[in-house]
Amino acid sequence: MFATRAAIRHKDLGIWQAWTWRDVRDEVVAFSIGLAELGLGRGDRFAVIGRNKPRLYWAMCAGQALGAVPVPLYADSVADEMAFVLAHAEVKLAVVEDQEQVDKILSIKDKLAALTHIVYDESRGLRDYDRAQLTAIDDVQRLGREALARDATRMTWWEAEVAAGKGSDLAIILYTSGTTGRPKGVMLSHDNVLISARNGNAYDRLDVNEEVIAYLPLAWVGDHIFSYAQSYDAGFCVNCPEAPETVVEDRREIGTTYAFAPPRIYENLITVTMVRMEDASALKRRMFHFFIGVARRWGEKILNKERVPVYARLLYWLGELLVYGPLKNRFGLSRIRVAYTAGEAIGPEIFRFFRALGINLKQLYGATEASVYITAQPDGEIYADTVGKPNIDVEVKVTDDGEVLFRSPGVFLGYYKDPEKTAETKTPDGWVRSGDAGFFDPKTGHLKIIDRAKDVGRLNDGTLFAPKYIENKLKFYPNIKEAVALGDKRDFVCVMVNIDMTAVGSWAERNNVVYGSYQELAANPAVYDMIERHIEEVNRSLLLEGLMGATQIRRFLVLHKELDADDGELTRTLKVRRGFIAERYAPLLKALYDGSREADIATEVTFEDGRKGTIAARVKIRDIKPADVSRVEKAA
Amino acid sequence: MLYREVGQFKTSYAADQAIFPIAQDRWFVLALVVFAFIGVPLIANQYLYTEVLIPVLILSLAAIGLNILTGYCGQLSLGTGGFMAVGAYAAYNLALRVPEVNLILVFLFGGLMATLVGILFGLPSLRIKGFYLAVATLAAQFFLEWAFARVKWFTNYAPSGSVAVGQLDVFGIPIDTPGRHYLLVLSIVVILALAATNLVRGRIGRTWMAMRDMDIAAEIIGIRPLHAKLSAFAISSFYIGVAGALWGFVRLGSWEPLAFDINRSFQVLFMVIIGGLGSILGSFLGAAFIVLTPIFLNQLPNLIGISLSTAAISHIEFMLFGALIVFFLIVEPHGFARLWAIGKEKLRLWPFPY
Amino acid sequence: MRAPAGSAIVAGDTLLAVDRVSLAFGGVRALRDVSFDIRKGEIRAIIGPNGAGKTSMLNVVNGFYQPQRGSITFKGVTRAKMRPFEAARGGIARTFQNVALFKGMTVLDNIMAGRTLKMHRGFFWQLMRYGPALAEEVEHRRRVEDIIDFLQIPHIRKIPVGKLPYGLQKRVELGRALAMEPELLLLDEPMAGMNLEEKEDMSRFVIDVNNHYGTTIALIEHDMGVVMDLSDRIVVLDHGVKIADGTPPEVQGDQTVIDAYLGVAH
Amino acid sequence: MLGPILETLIGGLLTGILYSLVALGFVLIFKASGVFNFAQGAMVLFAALALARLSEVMPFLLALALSALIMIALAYAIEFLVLRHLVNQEGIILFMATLGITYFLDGFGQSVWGSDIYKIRLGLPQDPIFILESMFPGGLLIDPAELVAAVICAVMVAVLAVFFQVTRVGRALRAVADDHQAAQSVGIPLNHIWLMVWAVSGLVALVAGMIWGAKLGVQFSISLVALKALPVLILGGLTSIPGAIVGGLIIGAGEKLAEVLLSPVLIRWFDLAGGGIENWFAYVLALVFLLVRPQGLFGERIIERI
Repeated sequence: MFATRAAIRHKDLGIWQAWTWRDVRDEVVAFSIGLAELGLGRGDRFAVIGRNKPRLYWAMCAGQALGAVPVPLYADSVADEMAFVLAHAEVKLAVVEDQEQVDKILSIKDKLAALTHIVYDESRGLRDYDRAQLTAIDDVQRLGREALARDATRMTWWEAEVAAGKGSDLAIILYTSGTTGRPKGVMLSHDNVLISARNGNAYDRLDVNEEVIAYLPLAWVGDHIFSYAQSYDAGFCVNCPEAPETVVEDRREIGTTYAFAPPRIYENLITVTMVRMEDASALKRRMFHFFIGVARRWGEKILNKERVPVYARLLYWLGELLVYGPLKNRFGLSRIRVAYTAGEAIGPEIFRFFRALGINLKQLYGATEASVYITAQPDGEIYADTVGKPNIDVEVKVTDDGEVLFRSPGVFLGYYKDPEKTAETKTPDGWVRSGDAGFFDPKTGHLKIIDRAKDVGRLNDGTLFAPKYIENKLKFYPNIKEAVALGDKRDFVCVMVNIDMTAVGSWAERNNVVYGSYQELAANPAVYDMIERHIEEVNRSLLLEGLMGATQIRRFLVLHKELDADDGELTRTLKVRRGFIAERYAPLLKALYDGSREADIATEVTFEDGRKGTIAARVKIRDIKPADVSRVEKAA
Repeated sequence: MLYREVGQFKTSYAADQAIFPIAQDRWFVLALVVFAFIGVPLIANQYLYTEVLIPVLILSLAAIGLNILTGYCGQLSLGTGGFMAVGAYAAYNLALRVPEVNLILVFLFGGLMATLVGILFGLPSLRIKGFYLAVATLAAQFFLEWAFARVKWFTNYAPSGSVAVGQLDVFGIPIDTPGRHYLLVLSIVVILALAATNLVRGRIGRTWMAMRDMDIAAEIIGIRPLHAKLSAFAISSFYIGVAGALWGFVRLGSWEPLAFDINRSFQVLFMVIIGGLGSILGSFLGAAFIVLTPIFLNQLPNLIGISLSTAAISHIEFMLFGALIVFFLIVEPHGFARLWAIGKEKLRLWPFPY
Repeated sequence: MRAPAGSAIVAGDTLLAVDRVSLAFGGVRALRDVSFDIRKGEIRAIIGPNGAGKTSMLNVVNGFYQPQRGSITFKGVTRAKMRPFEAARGGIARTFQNVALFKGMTVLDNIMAGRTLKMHRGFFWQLMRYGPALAEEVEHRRRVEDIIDFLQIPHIRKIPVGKLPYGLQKRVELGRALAMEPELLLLDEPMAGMNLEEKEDMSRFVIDVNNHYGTTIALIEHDMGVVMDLSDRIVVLDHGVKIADGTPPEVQGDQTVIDAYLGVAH
Repeated sequence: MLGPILETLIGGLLTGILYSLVALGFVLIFKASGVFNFAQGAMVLFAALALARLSEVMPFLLALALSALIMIALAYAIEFLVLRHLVNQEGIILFMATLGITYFLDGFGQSVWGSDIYKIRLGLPQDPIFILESMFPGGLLIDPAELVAAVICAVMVAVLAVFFQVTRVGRALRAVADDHQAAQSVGIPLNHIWLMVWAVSGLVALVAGMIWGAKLGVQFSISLVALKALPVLILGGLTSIPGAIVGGLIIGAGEKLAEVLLSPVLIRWFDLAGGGIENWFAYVLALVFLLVRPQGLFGERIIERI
């Protein structure tokens, strides 16, 4: 019924190439039958690797039509990371974006017995490759079209194949990098995906008129639901950016109405904003901060339709004209109806910042095992520190030891080829352990997540210690990119900090601090002072919140290198792998707690091109005087 | 900050390469044109028409012409006045000798004659460059000035040497009031300006700019210097010629060669430089500035309430004008067009500085 | 033998033959009896110490300089004298040692300018920028976008080239040359003044151009490593004289070449 | 018939020398700073006005000295207020700036010194001299004032030549003309050098103004006549001092002869209202000449580096 509406756009060759739903159907049919010609059939697994491109989305659909199971992978993961997943999933065929991915797969080909074909989108540079197992998507589709031309029954056959698929069938396997150990293949059925998508659409009344930008990894369940399943259910248009570095402009051009992103993306927006405003003329800067102040004071109230004095509305209106509007315009968020932050807890200040601008940013608590949706915040009931109420058809309960359990139509079938793990997480009656610690807030009835269940620890004196809570507070400062808080089974709390190159870099330029590398900058005493000030503020706010007051930060250091997914310190979704880091930087930890002023550390690093090297450094450590109540009272 | 570009995306190259890709600009310009055609006639008075609007429009046209040559193709010319004269006298003679010809055709004829002369005097540009060329174009200026002063035929043997045109009318509509003069000029200018914008955005415009920016590189991508330069001379002269004809017919009514002397050339050159080389918009801004400044300076003494002899005033006018030019060149050598562009960029990036 | 221009020349045939070319400015003899050939589809390198006459050689080939003696045969047509734009029409494109872009124009316009020869819509269509003229403009924009995509510079499409870093400018210049769809592409030190990464990129582009578009390439380059990897055959000039000609290994082994580079007195 | 022609020729040559004098001013500045100084004509007028008015109230030599100071001051003002703010702008911008200066000077000069016609009395012998009476009946008439003028110009040129060849500054100027780095190496800051040349050409303008004023009387038209120096320039080459001299002579003689010989013909053919072709002849002559030799008589050859 939306046949003539744009289903998907891709900014390619300088303009937005669009395909209507009818076009998409034709493309997919041809593609699908072409794949069948290549021998892909029901139950086969096939990999999908690359950035967000229409044809890769079609690949998934084309495969699923045949009853085959797509296995999307993170495009930027290095060859041997892929090797495990591809081998484990026994993929028969791989649909990839370009030469880069082809090369990766060829380099690990001998590990992949099942692999018969590689299908690629961009032919560039592949001219001289051995064609035997290499086919262009164009050619696959031609195969399909020829087959259709040859005998008409092909079409009926294909439709039969589609019909043969049952809701309970396996639809997709999403490998979650997980914060520890090997990736696990989460199996989702068509029902899981579709029902969740439909409920999600219903929950936020998303319809055919939405516009979304697809720029998050295909392998992330979020992208699969938000910019694949939900689009197919509601019929709205998905837009693929031209290149990673143009996402912001592309978002601005399209004007997305529905957005979703891990907190990091939002943090980044704020960092950029703050850094740029630093360079603005004094007058403009003052105006900016004044109106941001106004927004922080009244913005949320207005957004939540609360009663506010007239002058406030007036000021806010002025701010909208001078600051918020233009700002949203620059972000490309002017038309946002619903924006979710998902995947990880977001710093309250960050969250409020966007709310204050009038962007309907909401928290969503989800999991791959749940086909995303567990809880989300209904419009008008927004709290910075909760993740909202259970979504439609979702049941949530909290065990005595504080772990959150959920049950819903979206609950996964199991981990692929891993019954034990499945048993560990999924009870026979369909409840799934989220691995997160949380509780229902009596005031609001919303769920609150403190931290990963296993990360929540206690100091030796028995006080509760939630590292992520502290880390998020630190990470709100534009200068701090990443923070790792330690304290479980220790006497006090210490943090390891990653400075933000963009922010601190430009700060350095303005204050003509010379530096040659991240390492140099990180070791700079002036930088240490700056970070120290931030931490003292955090301590104060911790103290004011009472509950966490006892877990103030006593010592900190600035890491000599940026935490990097290529080194396994972050997951592909860029979550901190605390455990791994703890062993990797053992010498630093030791130093932090034995009271020494500095420590030597040598770490192995992997560069983009896969080469390995070592960085050695002597890292300084500083003590922080904990905030005491009297001082804070004064400050407050 | 006025620019809210969210949701403006291009699905075709045609749209992406439109004159005003940004919706806000489109609306603004559209509104401006509508206002010029409908709003202005409602409010303007005689003085505004004859002393401000009409001169600005006609000289903008001349400025566009010179800008094509100097701004886009990089060939400096001081002969503008001469080419305007060609346009004016050619038009005069056609109207005189073939009275039944439509006024529009008369203007076009003026332009075409100027084109021919322009090509003729453009030929040297193939051998000589920069200031040498500039001075060479002075030859055109002085020769033409002289020719129209001395060759009686051109002035139809008028003893005074000055010529006058009678009652104007287009398609039977008499163009007798300043208001109608204005509308006539406006229509012609709008059309020609649009054409110019199209030219400079297309293949021809690129060949010109290529010549300007680096003639060697231009040649290796297959551009013939001859074609590029002469076409620039031709088209530039056409615009200037039409402007000349309009100046004579509409602004002056009766004139003598002095109306198109070297100072006219400089005046237009100023407009181009102050407005901004290589910008059609700049041509308009420059023209407005150069026409309005003297008017303003002229009022200045009265405004600050001191009485001076007319001579003194004109001298002071000269001084201030010269000073202004220098000042402006120091402040923004790339002219109003650049200022405009910068301002616009700031508004688009607002509140960010970059 | 005067084959008609554009007669089908298949890979391996001689595309361009330089025959005993001598060039002198006043007293200075830039080239002395230099002869060599470029075969269709190959990457031909011209190397030599500074002042060896490499650039002069390119300038002779695409018509900036007229040799006093000797002749150039391109696509079977031998000619004594021709202007650069004639060379362009013949299908010879080139880039310069010190980037020669149109500074005032955007990346897009620079590359579009490279299409000039392929665009034919007349003046009056251009005036209206409507119908055929617009269609043509769009069609060529489309082709230019392919090049932009090929060179991976979509993000700078609308930026004036003057504002770009040197490395990117070189890339754009290559783009402009490609836009001409040349049969012979002359590259004058495409990697001069680039850092390692940029050099790698550029080398990859050169190779891709060669096998993706099948363009014959003649390049001057100082970085020996690059030259040896890229080129099929190498001409070595020294003080305007050809001192060696052959495959990379041959040239590398050649004693006179080694001497020339070590600067042994002549 | 030959007599009058010779007369005109000599007359032309003598006027030509005046052109050269103005042209010299241009050349000096262009050579040193690459500025195409359109204001040269205005400077001539300004100088002439100053001299004329001052000499009314004080002894001539004092007036001359004072005017000289004024011109130097002017040069300084121009360098200080305009040029140094426009360093390394393109030529055309600087050219426009000098146009602005022209307007300013014209206005300024006339509002300071007045705008009537003034006399400069050099006390030159007024009554004409006749030479070669043996050869031509009645001999050839020569205006001694022009002779004197010629002599003065000759001296000027000589002085400048020496100045350029011998003095340190002179050499520096030549260096600058070649390239600005070189100038630094000579150890003289660029703007000093510019100041210098503007001062010098200011003085040249003064001399030109003086002679011209003496000849035609000081009036606004002088600044226009000064335009004549332009064809002289391109004929001689923008950067060549001898070029300016020779060019001046050619133009001067050329246009006078043309007026005498060509005008009647043209008038007859095209039925003109009077001749006055010297208004453009100089330019067309120069133009035609350029087509043959684009860089002018003595100008340096422009070789395009690829």
